[in-house]
Amino acid sequence: MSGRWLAGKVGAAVLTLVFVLVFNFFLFRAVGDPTSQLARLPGATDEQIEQLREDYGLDKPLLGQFADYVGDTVTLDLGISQTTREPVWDEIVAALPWTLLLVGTGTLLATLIGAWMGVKAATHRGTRTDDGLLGFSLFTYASPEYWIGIILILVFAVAWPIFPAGQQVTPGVEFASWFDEALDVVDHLILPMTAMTLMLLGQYFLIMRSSMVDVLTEDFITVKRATGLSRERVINRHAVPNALLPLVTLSAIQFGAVAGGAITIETVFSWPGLGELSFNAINDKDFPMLQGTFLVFSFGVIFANLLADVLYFYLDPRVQSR
Amino acid sequence: MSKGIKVAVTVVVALASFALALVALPAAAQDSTSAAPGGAGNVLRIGWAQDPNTLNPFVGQDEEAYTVWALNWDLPINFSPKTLGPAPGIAESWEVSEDRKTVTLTLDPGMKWSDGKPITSRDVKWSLEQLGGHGILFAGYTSGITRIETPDPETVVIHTKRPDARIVGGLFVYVLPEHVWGKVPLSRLKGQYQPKLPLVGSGPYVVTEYERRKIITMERNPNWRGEPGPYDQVQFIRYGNQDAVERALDLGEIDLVREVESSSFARLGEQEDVSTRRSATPAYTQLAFNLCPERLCPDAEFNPAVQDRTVRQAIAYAVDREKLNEIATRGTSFVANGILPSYYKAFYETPEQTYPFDPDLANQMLDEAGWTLNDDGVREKDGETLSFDLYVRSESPSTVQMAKLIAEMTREIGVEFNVQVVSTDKLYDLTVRYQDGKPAPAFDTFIWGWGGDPYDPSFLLSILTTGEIGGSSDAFYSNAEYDRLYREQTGIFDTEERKAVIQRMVEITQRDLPYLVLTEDPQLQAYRTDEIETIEPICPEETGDLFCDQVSYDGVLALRPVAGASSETGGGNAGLAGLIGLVVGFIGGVIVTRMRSQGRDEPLELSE
Amino acid sequence: MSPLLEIEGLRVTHDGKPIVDGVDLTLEPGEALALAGESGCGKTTTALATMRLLPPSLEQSGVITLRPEGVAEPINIGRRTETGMRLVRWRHISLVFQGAMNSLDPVQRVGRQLAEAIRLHERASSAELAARIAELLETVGLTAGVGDRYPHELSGGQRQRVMIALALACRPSLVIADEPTTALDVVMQAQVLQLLERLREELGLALILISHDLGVLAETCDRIAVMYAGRIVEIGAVDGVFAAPQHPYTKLLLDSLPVIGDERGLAAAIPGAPPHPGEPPPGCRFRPRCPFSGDRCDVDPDRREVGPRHEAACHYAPWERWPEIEPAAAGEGGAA
Amino acid sequence: MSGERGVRELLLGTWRGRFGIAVLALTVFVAAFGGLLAPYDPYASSTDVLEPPSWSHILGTTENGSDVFSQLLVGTRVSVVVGFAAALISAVVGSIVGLAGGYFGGWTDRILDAFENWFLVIPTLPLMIVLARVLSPSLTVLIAVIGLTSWAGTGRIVRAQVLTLRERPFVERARALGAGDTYIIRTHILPNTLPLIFANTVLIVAVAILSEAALAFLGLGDPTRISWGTMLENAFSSGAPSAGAWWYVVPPGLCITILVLAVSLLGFLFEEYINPRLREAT
Repeated sequence: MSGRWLAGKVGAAVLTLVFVLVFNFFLFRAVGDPTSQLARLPGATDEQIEQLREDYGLDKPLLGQFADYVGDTVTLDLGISQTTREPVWDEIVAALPWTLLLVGTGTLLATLIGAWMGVKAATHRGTRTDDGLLGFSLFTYASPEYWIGIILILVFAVAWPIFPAGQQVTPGVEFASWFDEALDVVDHLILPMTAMTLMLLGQYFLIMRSSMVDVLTEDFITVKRATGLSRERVINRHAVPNALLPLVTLSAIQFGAVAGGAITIETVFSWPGLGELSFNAINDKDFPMLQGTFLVFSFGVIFANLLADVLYFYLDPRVQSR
Repeated sequence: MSKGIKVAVTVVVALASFALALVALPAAAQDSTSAAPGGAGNVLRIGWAQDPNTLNPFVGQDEEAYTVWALNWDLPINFSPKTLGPAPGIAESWEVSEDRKTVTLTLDPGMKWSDGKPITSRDVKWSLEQLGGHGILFAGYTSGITRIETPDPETVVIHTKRPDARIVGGLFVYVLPEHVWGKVPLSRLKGQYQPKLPLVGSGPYVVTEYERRKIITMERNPNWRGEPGPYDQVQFIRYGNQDAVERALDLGEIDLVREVESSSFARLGEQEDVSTRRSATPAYTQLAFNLCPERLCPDAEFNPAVQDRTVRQAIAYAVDREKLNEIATRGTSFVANGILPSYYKAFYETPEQTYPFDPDLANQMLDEAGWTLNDDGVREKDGETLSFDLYVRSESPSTVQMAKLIAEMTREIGVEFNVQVVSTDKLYDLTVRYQDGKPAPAFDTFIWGWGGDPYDPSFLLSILTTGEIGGSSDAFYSNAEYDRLYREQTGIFDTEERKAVIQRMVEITQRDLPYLVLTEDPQLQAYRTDEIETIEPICPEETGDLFCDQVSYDGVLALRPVAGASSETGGGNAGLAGLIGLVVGFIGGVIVTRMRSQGRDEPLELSE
Repeated sequence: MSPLLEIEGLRVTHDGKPIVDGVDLTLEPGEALALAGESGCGKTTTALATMRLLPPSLEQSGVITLRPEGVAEPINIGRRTETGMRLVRWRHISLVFQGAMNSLDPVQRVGRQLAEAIRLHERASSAELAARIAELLETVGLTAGVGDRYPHELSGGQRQRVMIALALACRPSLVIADEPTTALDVVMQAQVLQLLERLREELGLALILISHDLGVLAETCDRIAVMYAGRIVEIGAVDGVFAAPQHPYTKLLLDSLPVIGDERGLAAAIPGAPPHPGEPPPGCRFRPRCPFSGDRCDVDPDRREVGPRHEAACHYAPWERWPEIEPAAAGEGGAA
Repeated sequence: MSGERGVRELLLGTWRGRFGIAVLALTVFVAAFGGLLAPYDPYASSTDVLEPPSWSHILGTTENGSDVFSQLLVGTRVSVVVGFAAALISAVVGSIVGLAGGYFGGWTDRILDAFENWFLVIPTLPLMIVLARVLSPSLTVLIAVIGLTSWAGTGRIVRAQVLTLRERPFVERARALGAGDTYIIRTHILPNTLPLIFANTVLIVAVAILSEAALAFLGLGDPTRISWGTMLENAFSSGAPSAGAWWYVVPPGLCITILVLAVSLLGFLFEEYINPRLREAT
């Protein structure tokens, strides 16, 4: 039974991916015909345009083009960037670790802090602690993450310059050891990571809080207390694990927002990841690159969703027997 | 656990976290200083917002790439920033034949590439033919060349169709080492070829490290023929956005910013340890009129009154260019007089007709031409009204501002401009519109700009030739005399003689006004005075008011580091250290309070 | 012999408004006391107050004394610290909660939850612990393998048996069972009740059984206390009370007995809704719904002895004979 | 539900409702008349560049010497127009898809559901970026792009609601009496789904406002109009943060935050109103 549940999830993810491929193909085929870019250059001759069409395989019938496209994509050939002339995939591979670092640490921190705050607020419901945490997270929930990023720069890199506000390492520095370099990366990571964390924090907090409030009204909490467990232990051992379950599923919805945040936050902090790659592609109208980053973002989000499902599967015994 | 043990553990944890915080703080702070740039004081750090997308000159198109190439490679004949004339480059000397159709270059036999291989005539021939023939940015310069001969390794003979002054005055094609580039098939050179590092070169510095979107490091070329450069390394550090670049300069992370926003130019100038420099460039911003003649553009869409010369001249008198410069660009630009920027000192002279601000004269001219004011205060004649669309690009706030100011100014003479703010793409589409294979521009007027070649004005002058209609021309101006003079000047090798011809061209355009050139664009630089002693006025020698960093390495070679300046990175890891301390302290604190509160916890909220 | 549990003047208030308004109770060791009444009359609150498990928004006052066997000093529950209370809970008093569905942590295996409770109060090696758990599960009629299951893998009856096993884990002297059978079907109900009765006899437990279902209580308990609007209105031996109820409320509840376990049926039997204990009507709290009320009911009656070990809070008690009433008209008469 | 009175109580009886209504009313007013209230031409530049707040410029000036306050007032319109128009599109598309899927079931439902799923999973901002870049930005494009990428949530909720409504006795009765699909949808399904659509749409407004700002910040806003997002873009790209020009950076972001907060709070309130179970949880 459980195997089928998992297979269903994987199947759905694959189907979504196929959708992405089809969409990507038609969108960029319909509007982003690379020859339309070249044709606007006054110097281009018909011959050159024809050559270009051939290079891009645009002279083939649509179905053939699609087959080519799928084949290329599956073999990780995402085309050549129009600006850097490097294979799009190579650029993405170089940028991906940085995005994963930013998104990973940001999400992790947001989950931990958000969950912790949610627990605090739920166990202090109606008090000033609760109001304060609620107000704070509603504010971060409503404010644009790149704005928070700029404010962070304004405060911690300009008014009180204690953190670098751009790049991932101090440029042009030869480090004595990998540890120094790691420390330097951490130094650069802090502000963008904080922005990412603050962006996600509100939602995680709200989810955790209401989930925790729900769990605390459950009978088993009373029973656990009645067995003589301390308040903290009931919260930590029984209430939190149960309240975390909805957090796992609901946070999957957040992955799309994470991808969006990666783009804006990386732009603000010139963080050399996928987001900045997309931002440059927007400005340079580098369609192969835009297409590639979109594909990778979509894949990442779909994969993360699947991961959340699997995680939920392992966390909640109730699902396993379904 | 007994109470005694708990207390003991609490104390130990608290002490340990406190100690850790103390250790982490200075340790982290120290790490940053020990990790400061290698060879302090001997690195020139230049910051920019964007870096070149590629170092391959066959496909590269960025302005930034030129800056790197110019340090890495010589031209066949260089440009002397000091005298603004030709100077020895790859060629030690050159000779122009009697009929001026053949130029013979003589190379220094001892010259070597940075990898030790000799620089020969084969390199020059290959570069002119391949890079000059196929490089996106370089093809234009070699169009006049018919044949290149290399009788021996030290001699290159260049034959041209017609006399072409650009061979000596502006052959802007880098000479690449054929033994490296010649091995790569052309299709790859024009495709995704990325040159190997170090980038074998002939200039004072060669690229040894290129991390895209991060840093370009150039080191001294051991085989450089001149005085060794003042710096061991030149680094170009990319910051992703202008804001970060300027902040890096503030913090002393970099020594020099090549290009500063006009909005922050004044502010940076007031900064401690920062100095700014404003220099002229071969670029201008113009108000362009649609002059496309009926026979060339039967389907063009515009208000025909725009093709009335008197109207254009009146507009020119009514526009206060000083004021435009003062307000729209906050005085950072230069007021322009005609289509030849004053940057080209060798050829420039203030034209006779400069259209000084004189709205009364403008009104009088229009009155005399029979344009009468209607009820709306706009002049009209024979059913035509002096009401024009004025397109500006939203990406350029300063030109948007100029457009509005112009509209205000010309209201005084009964000429109406409807300012249309559009995207660059949109304006491009309006100007290069085609119908049935013929140009069909759909605009009355617009404001945009052009940038010329650093030491030869031919490109800027070519824009208004009839031949460029369907090419670069966006005013669609056509004047036989102008075209003839343009061809003539390209064949004149003598500067004074050529200057006279160019002057006549300028006067023609000042009379016909296809463009009313508004301002000449500046290059705004900022540098740290505690790192760089001075930026010597070498371009040209006496005044140093030109920007030629892109064309020549002399700009960098003329810089002098401040003695004993350390390239200390501002900020350091102080914040990180503090944060570590804070986190450790916090965790310690939580543990302590938690242990203490074990005894008295409150009942959990439970519902019935 | 002194009573095992003694509750004197228990009051629970929320924002100053009482929810439980002066409850007095005693319970002998090994005795089974039934606590009956409609929903919201304060039964569960009383039970939770006994273990000091009320949410912080509720304040409790009054004296609760517990005298478990083998403990020299009586335990004054009201004056214990929270830590002290944790030692009392489950060791001496345990709880079988209503709603068998949600009384166990859904993400932990049953065995682990049992072990947690035992470990909290006793030192036990893993082997001992496993043996104890197996024994406990067998005691309540389950196989030892149930310990490896998650709650959702068990049926409702099994889960309630696990809860009972959990309640017995530390061999307490008092078990409070709050509506232990509500969520179960009739067959299961009977089994669980039989189990409780058997265990009580075998282990000598005292039991407080809370239910609105008088039928359930009659089978299992020795004594019964009937609560109405935050107070005990009648208390006495089950036989006595069932044979001759001395409070109109009890009388009406008993009259509605045939509708077993059906809350709607019960409510329909006594027209009108019970008042909120915080805002009682003037005089006798039951007066608005009482078909037998008279002039004396303007004054709130005290609980007093109306028979041997039988107390009731009604001015007109002891009732020799209950007047005939038309059940349908009862509500109108009372409300008027 | 006690109709009108309940709604009024809901909106004016809680601080959240009062805050939301007040902010929304003020914003709509400024969106309508902001141009008239602005003390300066928001596009007019001057030589007073990045001046801190003063009596003549209460929120200082931009990198072009324009008045920040005036830009803020005029920029309100784009945020409001895009927010509401895009949410409307999203509501219409989401409702149609949800209604069709839920009501007709079968293959219609399966296909629409797959489509919906796809839109739910796909990262929205990257999708918007791709669409906006390909279509080259303008106000209409922004509205369309945001509206057409954010309807999936509405679709999902409407579908679930319609699925339960379809089985209700009054619908079955109507069908038994021979009522047509359009009739049933119009008289039974839609009226019972509308409150849900409405509450959800209010929340989408918040999403749309944030999306417009993000796209504008990335340079994909309507280039001819000032919005809060383009203000932030201009501030950022002109180096205002480095210049310490907080008066240029803080206000647009704060405006976005407050408006989004207000709209979200109203959305939450409506949700609670429709689904009272939520009232307990939060």
